[in-house]
Amino acid sequence: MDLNYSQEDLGFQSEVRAFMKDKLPQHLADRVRGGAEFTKDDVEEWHAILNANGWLAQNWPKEFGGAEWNAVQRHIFEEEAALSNAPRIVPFGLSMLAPVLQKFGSKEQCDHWLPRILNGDDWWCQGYSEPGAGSDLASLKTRAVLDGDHYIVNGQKTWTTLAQHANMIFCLVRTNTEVKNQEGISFLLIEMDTPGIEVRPIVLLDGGAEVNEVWFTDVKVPVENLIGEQDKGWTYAKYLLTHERTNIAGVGFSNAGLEAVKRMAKSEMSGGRPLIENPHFAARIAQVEIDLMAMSLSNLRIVSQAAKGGAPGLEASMLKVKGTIIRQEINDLARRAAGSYALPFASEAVEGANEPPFGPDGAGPVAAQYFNNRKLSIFGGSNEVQREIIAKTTLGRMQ
Amino acid sequence: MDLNYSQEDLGFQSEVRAFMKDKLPQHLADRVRGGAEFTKDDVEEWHAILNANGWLAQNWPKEFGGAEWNAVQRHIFEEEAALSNAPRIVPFGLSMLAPVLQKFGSKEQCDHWLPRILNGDDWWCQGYSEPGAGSDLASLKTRAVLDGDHYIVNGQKTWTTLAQHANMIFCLVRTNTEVKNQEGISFLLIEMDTPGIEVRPIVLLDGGAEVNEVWFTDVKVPVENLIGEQDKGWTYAKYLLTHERTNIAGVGFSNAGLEAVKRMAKSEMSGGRPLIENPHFAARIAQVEIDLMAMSLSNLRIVSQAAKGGAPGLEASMLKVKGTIIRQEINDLARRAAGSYALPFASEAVEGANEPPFGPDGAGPVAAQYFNNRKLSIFGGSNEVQREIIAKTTLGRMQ
Amino acid sequence: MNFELTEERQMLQDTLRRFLSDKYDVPTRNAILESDTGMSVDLWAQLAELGILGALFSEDDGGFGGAGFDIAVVFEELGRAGVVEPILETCILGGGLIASLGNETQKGLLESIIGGETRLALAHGEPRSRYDLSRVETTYAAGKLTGHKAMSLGAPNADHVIISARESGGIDDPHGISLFLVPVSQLEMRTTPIMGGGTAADIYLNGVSVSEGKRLGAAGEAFAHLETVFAAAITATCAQTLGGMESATRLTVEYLQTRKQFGKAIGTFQALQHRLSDMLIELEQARSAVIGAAGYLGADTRLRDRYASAAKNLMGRAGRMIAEEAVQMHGGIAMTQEYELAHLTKRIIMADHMFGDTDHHLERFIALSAA
Amino acid sequence: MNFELTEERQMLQDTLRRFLSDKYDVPTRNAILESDTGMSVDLWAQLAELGILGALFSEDDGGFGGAGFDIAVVFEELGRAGVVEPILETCILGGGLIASLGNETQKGLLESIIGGETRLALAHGEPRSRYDLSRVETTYAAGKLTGHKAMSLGAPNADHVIISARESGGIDDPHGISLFLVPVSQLEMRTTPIMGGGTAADIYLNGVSVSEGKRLGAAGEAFAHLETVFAAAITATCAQTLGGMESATRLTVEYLQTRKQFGKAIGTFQALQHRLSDMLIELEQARSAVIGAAGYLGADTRLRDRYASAAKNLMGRAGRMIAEEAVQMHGGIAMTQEYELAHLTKRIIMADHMFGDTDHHLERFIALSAA
Repeated sequence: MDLNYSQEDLGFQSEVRAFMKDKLPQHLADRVRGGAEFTKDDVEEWHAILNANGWLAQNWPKEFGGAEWNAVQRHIFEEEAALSNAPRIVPFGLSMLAPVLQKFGSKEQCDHWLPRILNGDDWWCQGYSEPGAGSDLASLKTRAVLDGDHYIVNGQKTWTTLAQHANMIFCLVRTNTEVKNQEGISFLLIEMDTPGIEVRPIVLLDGGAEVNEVWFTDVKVPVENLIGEQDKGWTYAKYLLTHERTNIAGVGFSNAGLEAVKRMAKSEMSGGRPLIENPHFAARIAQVEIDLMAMSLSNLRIVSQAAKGGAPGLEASMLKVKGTIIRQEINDLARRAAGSYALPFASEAVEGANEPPFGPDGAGPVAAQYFNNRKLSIFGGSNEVQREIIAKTTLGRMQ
Repeated sequence: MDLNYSQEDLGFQSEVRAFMKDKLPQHLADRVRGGAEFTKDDVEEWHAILNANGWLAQNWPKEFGGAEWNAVQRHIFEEEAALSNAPRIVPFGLSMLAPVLQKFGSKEQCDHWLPRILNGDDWWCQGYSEPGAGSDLASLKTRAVLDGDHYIVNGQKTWTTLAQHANMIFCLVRTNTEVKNQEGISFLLIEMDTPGIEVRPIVLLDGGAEVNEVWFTDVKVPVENLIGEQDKGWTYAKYLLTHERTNIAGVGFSNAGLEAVKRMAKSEMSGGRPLIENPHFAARIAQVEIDLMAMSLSNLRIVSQAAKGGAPGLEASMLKVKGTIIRQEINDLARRAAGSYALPFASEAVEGANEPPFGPDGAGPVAAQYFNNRKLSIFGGSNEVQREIIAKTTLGRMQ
Repeated sequence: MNFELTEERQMLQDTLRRFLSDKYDVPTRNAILESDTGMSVDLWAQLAELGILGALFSEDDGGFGGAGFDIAVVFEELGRAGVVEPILETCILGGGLIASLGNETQKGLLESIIGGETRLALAHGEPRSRYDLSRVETTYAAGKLTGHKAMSLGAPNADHVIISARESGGIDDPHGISLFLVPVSQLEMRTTPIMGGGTAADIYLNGVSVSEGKRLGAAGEAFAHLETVFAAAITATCAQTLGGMESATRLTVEYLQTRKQFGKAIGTFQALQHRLSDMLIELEQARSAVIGAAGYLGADTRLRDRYASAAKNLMGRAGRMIAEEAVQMHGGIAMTQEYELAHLTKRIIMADHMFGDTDHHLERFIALSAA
Repeated sequence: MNFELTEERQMLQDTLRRFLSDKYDVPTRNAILESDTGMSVDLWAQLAELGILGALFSEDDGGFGGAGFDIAVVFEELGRAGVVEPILETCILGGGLIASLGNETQKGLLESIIGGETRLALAHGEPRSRYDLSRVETTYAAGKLTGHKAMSLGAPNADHVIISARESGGIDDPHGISLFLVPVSQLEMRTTPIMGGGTAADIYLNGVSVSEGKRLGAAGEAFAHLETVFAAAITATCAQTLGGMESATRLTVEYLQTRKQFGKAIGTFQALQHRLSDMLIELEQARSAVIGAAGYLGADTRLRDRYASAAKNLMGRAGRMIAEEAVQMHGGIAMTQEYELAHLTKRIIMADHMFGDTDHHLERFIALSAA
């Protein structure tokens, strides 16, 4: 056992640090630190910077123009990016659709779509969830009927993140209603400006509008936009879901969040002393930090196993649950630290307005983040679904 | 609303206080405070003192020689008894069997058995649980076959509390195997010295031996010891279970336990100060005390409803769950307070040995009590069963 | 010992519950939330007419209630419906201070408060005071108020703001604090809507001229009165949070009964059943905590504050648990602003940032227990 | 970065696991628990012969291990099997202090320790020191030890006890503490079996004559060495608790798979499944905490102690959770002394009373983080 990075990994870490120092624009880092939401321009700026360095498609094979980093390298990048307050890479095209294209797409599809993802020509969104489906994803109802060289799509997707920015959506649609739920699903690529598509924003409880409903009414989709075989889409969807799980523990976000809490607790006063010296608050911080230290090691264990080719199954579910508990606890600490300055409804003020937020540095977004991050344990396979996987994998079949 | 006792209740409270002061023998109170287990003699001594005052059968109707206290009076007695470190009244004859006899027994049965309970002629134990039955009580297997004017009983009971002291046991037995689980059960009274009965102690994890297995091999029981009708025992058993729930919240025990923790935390030192001034320990105490204050009010609400004739259903289950959580948390605090002096395996030392326990006053039994009281959430309707009742009562029938 | 509401309070509860279920439905509330002022003046007038504001004042002060259980009954109903209007700020804080400290002239305001014509706010907390009641850096000297007041609840909709300022004593000395009743027109403030509805303002006092006649009560003697109205405000907040928790739990029960996944109502899933039962248990704890705070509101200050801090601490914990569990058991739908639970959740959680949070009241309870 | 055991440690683990599963079954252990001495001298000899004791010492000290991961591997296995023999007391505490402080003569003991012929104990804690390492009231003056040592683990079965005593400095001064190696025959002690197996003693030092030659290291300079062996003892205890948690979880999984209620294996009940998954998650957390403590045992003292305290705090919480949930999910059977889980539960919980409990290490972690 050795808890330290190899010389090679340390070299890579220095490289990433230098990159963040030189290339991460200050105005983007400031926005991350301030908890701001990102505009489309922000994201495209950061993606282009990474792409210029060959670091945008981190997990793609080299043949497709990817960096082909191993799990440890990806982990190092994520850790450094979070500590530098780099914006998050938007994953829909890069780490969700691309692996599916590379594994199941035709050569034509790869040649056409993959470079466009790298260059930022397309902004993809994900058409998986539907109203009424929730954790039971396979019960989806959006229909696609083959009509000559087109599918005609009717139905509704929901919780579609950043669909307002997207010009493309990859969708699970039902092409066969005669078979069991998981069968009869197909995987389609659809242009968002096709007639019959309507995007309606969903305002979330924190006031943000990052997710949308996407409605399809007689939308014509060319058959060449089908991935793989008709009715086999569930296989591709499941493949995508396992790839979605990179950085599932969110260690970098938790580290950065905990640092932010400590900063605020050092400047905020309680009973004439800095809040961080209050034994009750200090105990809350310490407890979550101890949990995070352990989870970081768990994450490294799994990362290092994955780097050797082991496939994380059960462990990924455990990291998802513990990771979200820790992140949500940190969000809770942040709102507590801000005291009465957690009260302002700051969503609009944060996104672009000129007025500075109320209260101490960093207090502006804490309440919104607390509420917004309730999603962490709901979306992407709810913690209940993860617990089910963990238990059933461990217990095996019983009567 | 009025959170204070009525004048009448206050008068009763003074009467109970005076009684405890005058009549509770010091040597018994000392044993309670020291966390000692009770001998048969101890219990019989205390029962006799209460009986002499007409206070032993608190919930019995006057016609049977009971005190016929209402719920508020019983609550006051329990509260005062706990604060005075009075021994617990052993409930098997008094508050478990007796209500069943009074409701379903024949006049002959009442006339014979009830006075013997009051006078201490009989020590009853309860033959409900069986190995393999657990929370699924109705799946019991002990058979009773009618043979002339006797039943022949074969089978095994378990978790039989204080059977080692008992000369009588009331039992649920299966008299019909052709019908559904709940039907075909009968309620029998059995003399413990009947040939074919064997009592084997179960040593619990804390070293104590308060529970037993009771084995029946061709045990002859006269038919006149059947309560009510054959095969209808489940009705009587359920009636008993609702009566078992008096003082289900255990507020008195928790109050007394919390006082003991505070006493120890005042004398024990941590970092040169009394432990009770340590902010982390103080926070733990305060949190459980706040929960206990709220639960005491919940308990009073239900008690005062019961005093007016309302039947606690759902609420009793809630009190059971919260009450055991609080008591177990207090047990945990007690073991923490004792520090390394929680280590000695003190079970034998406490029961009768002459050597004083190690460490500070009250430290002797804390570890044993912590382990022993894990039973609170398991026996008497496990907390899982209670949660099921609460949820299903609230949700009603769904498909 | 009696845990039943008096007939009058039962009537008050019925009236208010019926009124709010008729007049304060979700679209109405959402419109209020999106309005510029963040409150409905119409509704305010109707509540006054209905006697809801009067129920929060004693007969001596022109009302017909004012006891702990009156406050608890009214705010529990307001909380159930998620009402965002500044009733607590106007009646409990502002009205409470005027009733206990005002001279005859100042008390003249009470009638128009109860009548719904005047709204008040209190500006007490400061950027560095956190939740410490005695820490006041704002000063009153030579007829001028100087300092910075943080997040004064309801100030943007108030006619007058009561401002605390130090006339003597050290920075956290309970003695030396005075209160001044200042018309809002004299104040420089920066306003904001707050998470969960309602408004607040930071108030910048750059030597605002205020005559001694605007002082409430004797110079430097306000602290005990502040403590008293804070005890009432804590009771009101806890009752309001209890109401929110009741509604959140009701919505969750209904959702579990009707929402299907994998072909079955999700309420049939045992893991959710057990979690629901834990919510129900904490809801009962919360109800008892509010009864404790309300029942001892008129008791001696130590008993009063002990129960008030116990309640606020318990509501902080139980409220968070119920809000988070309700959202989690609902899933995505609870994340949308338009769903009723989102609003209730925000009110439950944000109450933890008013009048001292879970940790603050735990510490206060410890201090009061040691005393 | 590498999370795989070296080949040697893998072999050590396999050997010890096989040995204990053959030789330390439940009836054997129960017989040991009921014996007068509370340990098996036979088993001790076999463990020594197997090289288990040697694995806890460095090559310089005559062993073939002694690093953090050697300790972790050995004690995890001892914990899985619920071994009660005083290996930690003898090798980690006693042996560790002699190895780091002893002169040539004193170090002569190491061979017989590794060979299984000598057992040691440390008597450091006192009735008023709780878990504070620097608080020592026992004195050494004019050749005499005077004081009262509390709950010296393993002392009843030791040949020599290492006793800490103050030669200078204030009552909680890290400087001024010395250690003395005293034959057990010279000591007045009151012994007791401890909950969960093993023994301890209170030691009454009424002016026991001990020559200066019995001192380990320089006068008054023992504190840093005590801290070092305590870090190792914490690592060992955490690893042992981890082993206990693994076995408790394994028993629970098996029970859920086989025990039936209402006609179904109770492992099919969703509420229990979710709770089991929380146990499994905490078990992974615990495993990582032990890896952290072991991996940084040789690092600079702040990093070492930060990970050690983090581990002990986490094991206190996760251990309690797993022990209590395992018992609850088993129901009555887990309450019986003869069932394996009862023993494991007691060892998991009682570990919280050794080398500082959950709260103590939370405070220490806070102090180390602020430093």
